[in-house]
Amino acid sequence: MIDPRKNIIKERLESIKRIVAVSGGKGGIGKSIISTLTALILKDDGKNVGLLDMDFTSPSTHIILGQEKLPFPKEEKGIIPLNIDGLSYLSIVSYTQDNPTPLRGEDITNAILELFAITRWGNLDYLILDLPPGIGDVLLELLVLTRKIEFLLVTTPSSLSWQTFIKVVRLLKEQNIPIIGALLNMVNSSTYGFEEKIISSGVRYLGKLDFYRDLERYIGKPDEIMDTAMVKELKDILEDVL
Amino acid sequence: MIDPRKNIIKERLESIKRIVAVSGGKGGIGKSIISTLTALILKDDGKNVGLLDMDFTSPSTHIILGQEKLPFPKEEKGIIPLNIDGLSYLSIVSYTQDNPTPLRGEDITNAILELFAITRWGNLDYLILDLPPGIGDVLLELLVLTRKIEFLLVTTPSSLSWQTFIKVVRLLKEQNIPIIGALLNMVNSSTYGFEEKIISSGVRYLGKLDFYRDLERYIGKPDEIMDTAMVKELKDILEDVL
Amino acid sequence: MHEWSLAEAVVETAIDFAKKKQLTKLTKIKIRVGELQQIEEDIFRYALSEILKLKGDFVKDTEIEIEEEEVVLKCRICGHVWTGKEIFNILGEDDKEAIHFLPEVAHTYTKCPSCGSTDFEIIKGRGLYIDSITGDKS
Amino acid sequence: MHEWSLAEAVVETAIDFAKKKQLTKLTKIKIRVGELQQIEEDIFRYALSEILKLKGDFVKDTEIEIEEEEVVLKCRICGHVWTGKEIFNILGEDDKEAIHFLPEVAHTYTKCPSCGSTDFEIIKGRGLYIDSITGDKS
Ligand SMILES: Nc1ncnc2c1ncn2[C@@H]1O[C@H](COP(=O)(O)OP(=O)(O)O)[C@@H](O)[C@H]1O
Ligand SMILES: Nc1ncnc2c1ncn2[C@@H]1O[C@H](COP(=O)(O)OP(=O)(O)O)[C@@H](O)[C@H]1O
Ligand SMILES: [Mg+2]
Ligand SMILES: [Mg+2]
Ligand SMILES: [Mg+2]
Ligand SMILES: [Mg+2]
Ligand code: NI
Ligand code: NI
Ligand SMILES: [Zn+2]
Ligand SMILES: [Zn+2]
Repeated sequence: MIDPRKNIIKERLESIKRIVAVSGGKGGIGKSIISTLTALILKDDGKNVGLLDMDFTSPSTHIILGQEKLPFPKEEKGIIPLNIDGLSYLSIVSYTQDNPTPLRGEDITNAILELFAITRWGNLDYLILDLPPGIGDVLLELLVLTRKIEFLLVTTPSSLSWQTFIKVVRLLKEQNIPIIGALLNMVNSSTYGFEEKIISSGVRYLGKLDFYRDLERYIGKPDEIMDTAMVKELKDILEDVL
Repeated sequence: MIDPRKNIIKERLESIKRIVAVSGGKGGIGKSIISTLTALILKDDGKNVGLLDMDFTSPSTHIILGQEKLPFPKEEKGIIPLNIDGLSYLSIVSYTQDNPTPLRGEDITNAILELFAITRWGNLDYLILDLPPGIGDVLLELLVLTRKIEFLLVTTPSSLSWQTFIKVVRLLKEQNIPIIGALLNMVNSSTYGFEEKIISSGVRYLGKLDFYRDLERYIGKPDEIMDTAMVKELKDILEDVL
Repeated sequence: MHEWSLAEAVVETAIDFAKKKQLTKLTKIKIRVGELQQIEEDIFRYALSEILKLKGDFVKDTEIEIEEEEVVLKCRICGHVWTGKEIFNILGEDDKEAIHFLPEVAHTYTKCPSCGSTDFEIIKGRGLYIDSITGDKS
Repeated sequence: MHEWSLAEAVVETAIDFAKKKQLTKLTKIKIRVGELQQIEEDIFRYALSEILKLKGDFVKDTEIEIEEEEVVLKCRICGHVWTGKEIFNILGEDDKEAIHFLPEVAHTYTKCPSCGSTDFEIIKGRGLYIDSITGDKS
């Protein structure tokens, strides 16, 4: 008994130049905001960009993009991602709307397999993956399904995020998965030495993003957010690496 | 083929008066800090309190309590929780230390079953459960194993946390699980109307905790943190409900 | 019509397998599809035959057998077991379409008829499998 | 000695079951324990017999059969399958003790001998099951 879906994934991802997964382990460190802004920045730079929201319990990227509801993607010999703000976009929200979707690990594994097998991304310069918190089924299954992937890591200057950050780093390094680098997010007054900690973990330190007290006002307004100081900071950080 | 472990759990929890799970769906909203402080506040009030860290990828409560490493709990006709700062305490960190522990959903389900079946909590007034983010295997399996449970929910004044908060509320209400109420955490200047949103979701609004810029300095110093304004705020909030 | 993408997966996998086993002709592919996904067999068969046509003599006259596996769900709270008809009869068209694309969102639209829980195991009837691949050896 | 708490679970479950089936005597409990957990059979047997003593005539002379199920792990990355001896020979005492308490932390201390991945499936040899409960009916 063979599951034929696994076999087609390589072909489905062939037309994508770089696949960048945004992770860091802990929840609430800014993975979703950073992955969405990264996608928008690259698109504004003229690139073909896809964004896949892989957080099935707390999908967030559609809210950042100002989409309360999402239609079904079109079917054309597979699934054709939505076009949201110029991004090739896919989220489970198209299928669940805002209903609770209590998935066990096994369900998550199956859902990811299905999504990767039937989605036709077409030619992309970048596919950005917004991962959920945790070192669980999503991250692990992703590494089962493809090795054509690089990680952009995020952490906050907190000992609580650090514990998980360092576990993710160890896991990825043990499996020789490329790490683009790490971004220190939500920096208030002090970085509490986390810059040095990142460097000594053997990961490239990309820079820091301040804590923006009024970020909430820009959630759902992608055009306005692109004019903020936060996006400017992020652009500078990403310039050299993406 | 019967799994005998499920059967003994009721007996294991019999000597506990109230089991309070701290959840809210999203990551990084303060579940771990609030569950730990809640346990300490109740203990300082003279209660017998247990704290179980159920976040297997990002265990945090031991760090808040200033424990870098945790010894094995003693064996005595089962597992006897550690005594940390006067709390009956248990975390996967005793068995994993700071190593990555990539668990799939199925592993998580099994681990929770095992922990609940072999742990002898003894007489407790409260057992506080620190849940991981997500509506996944931990939350779902907990509801499979026991209905002697109440939820203390947390959210932040952000549209991103709200989406998951409301899903957790719906899931719990549909299954008639008691919700003690919800706490709005990390409030900066504005609550952005989230007070009203909580109330209109049919959940008791318990109050708000400010965003404390220097909280990081108190992580790992449980004695000092108990003298902070944050703990005072939290005490006031919990007084009426726990 | 995402049946097409699944058909591609089946054909690619079968051909890969057959070539690895050094078959000279692929005579039959036996496929099992889970009922949960409500794959339209006509469309799926059409897609399979169109895709096979592009693959040359190796798959000329390849026979396709499709078997649907009934969905069986089991509630993790009360143990109740229920099946296909009970699930689909009460679903709206949009719910069915959502499940067609992503079978796991059944957890959003279906609940245990006995206790109302959405925490159930999909015992059978999910996914897509190749049961067997048959061919000629030279 | 957390074998004791598992023994309690077994006895409680077996008696519950037997009473539901209206047995008048519980003559045999057949137990399967996963090798992964490295349960000490002597201690487990001792605990079972001590706990049974407290339960009166109903379980007088109840026979206990314990079967150990071999651990089989399968790597989710490379498909490699490996078993008990290969796992335990290279573990330190503390690692073994951690796994004894919480079998799932095997994912912390064991990796695939072929590719180094810690993402493996525990195909067999985890957990504790009652295979059968036998008794007399009046
Ligand atoms: N640099 C920042 N300044 C202020 N708030 C931020 C910043 N980055 C993220 N946030 C906020 O923190 C919360 C968590 O961010 P989110 O992107 O959802 O994290 P994750 O995806 O890691 O859970 C959100 O409310 C978000 O608006
Ligand atoms: N009221 C608060 N003020 C300032 N920082 C807070 C507050 N509550 C939590 N934090 C910080 O936010 C981060 C996430 O908190 P944590 O308790 O780990 O959340 P969760 O358990 O929900 O993931 C931590 O770095 C914590 O120190
Ligand atoms: Mg997110
Ligand atoms: Mg726009
Ligand atoms: Mg936490
Ligand atoms: Mg102290
Ligand atoms: Ni279709
Ligand atoms: Ni023991
Ligand atoms: Zn049910
Ligand atoms: Zn391997």
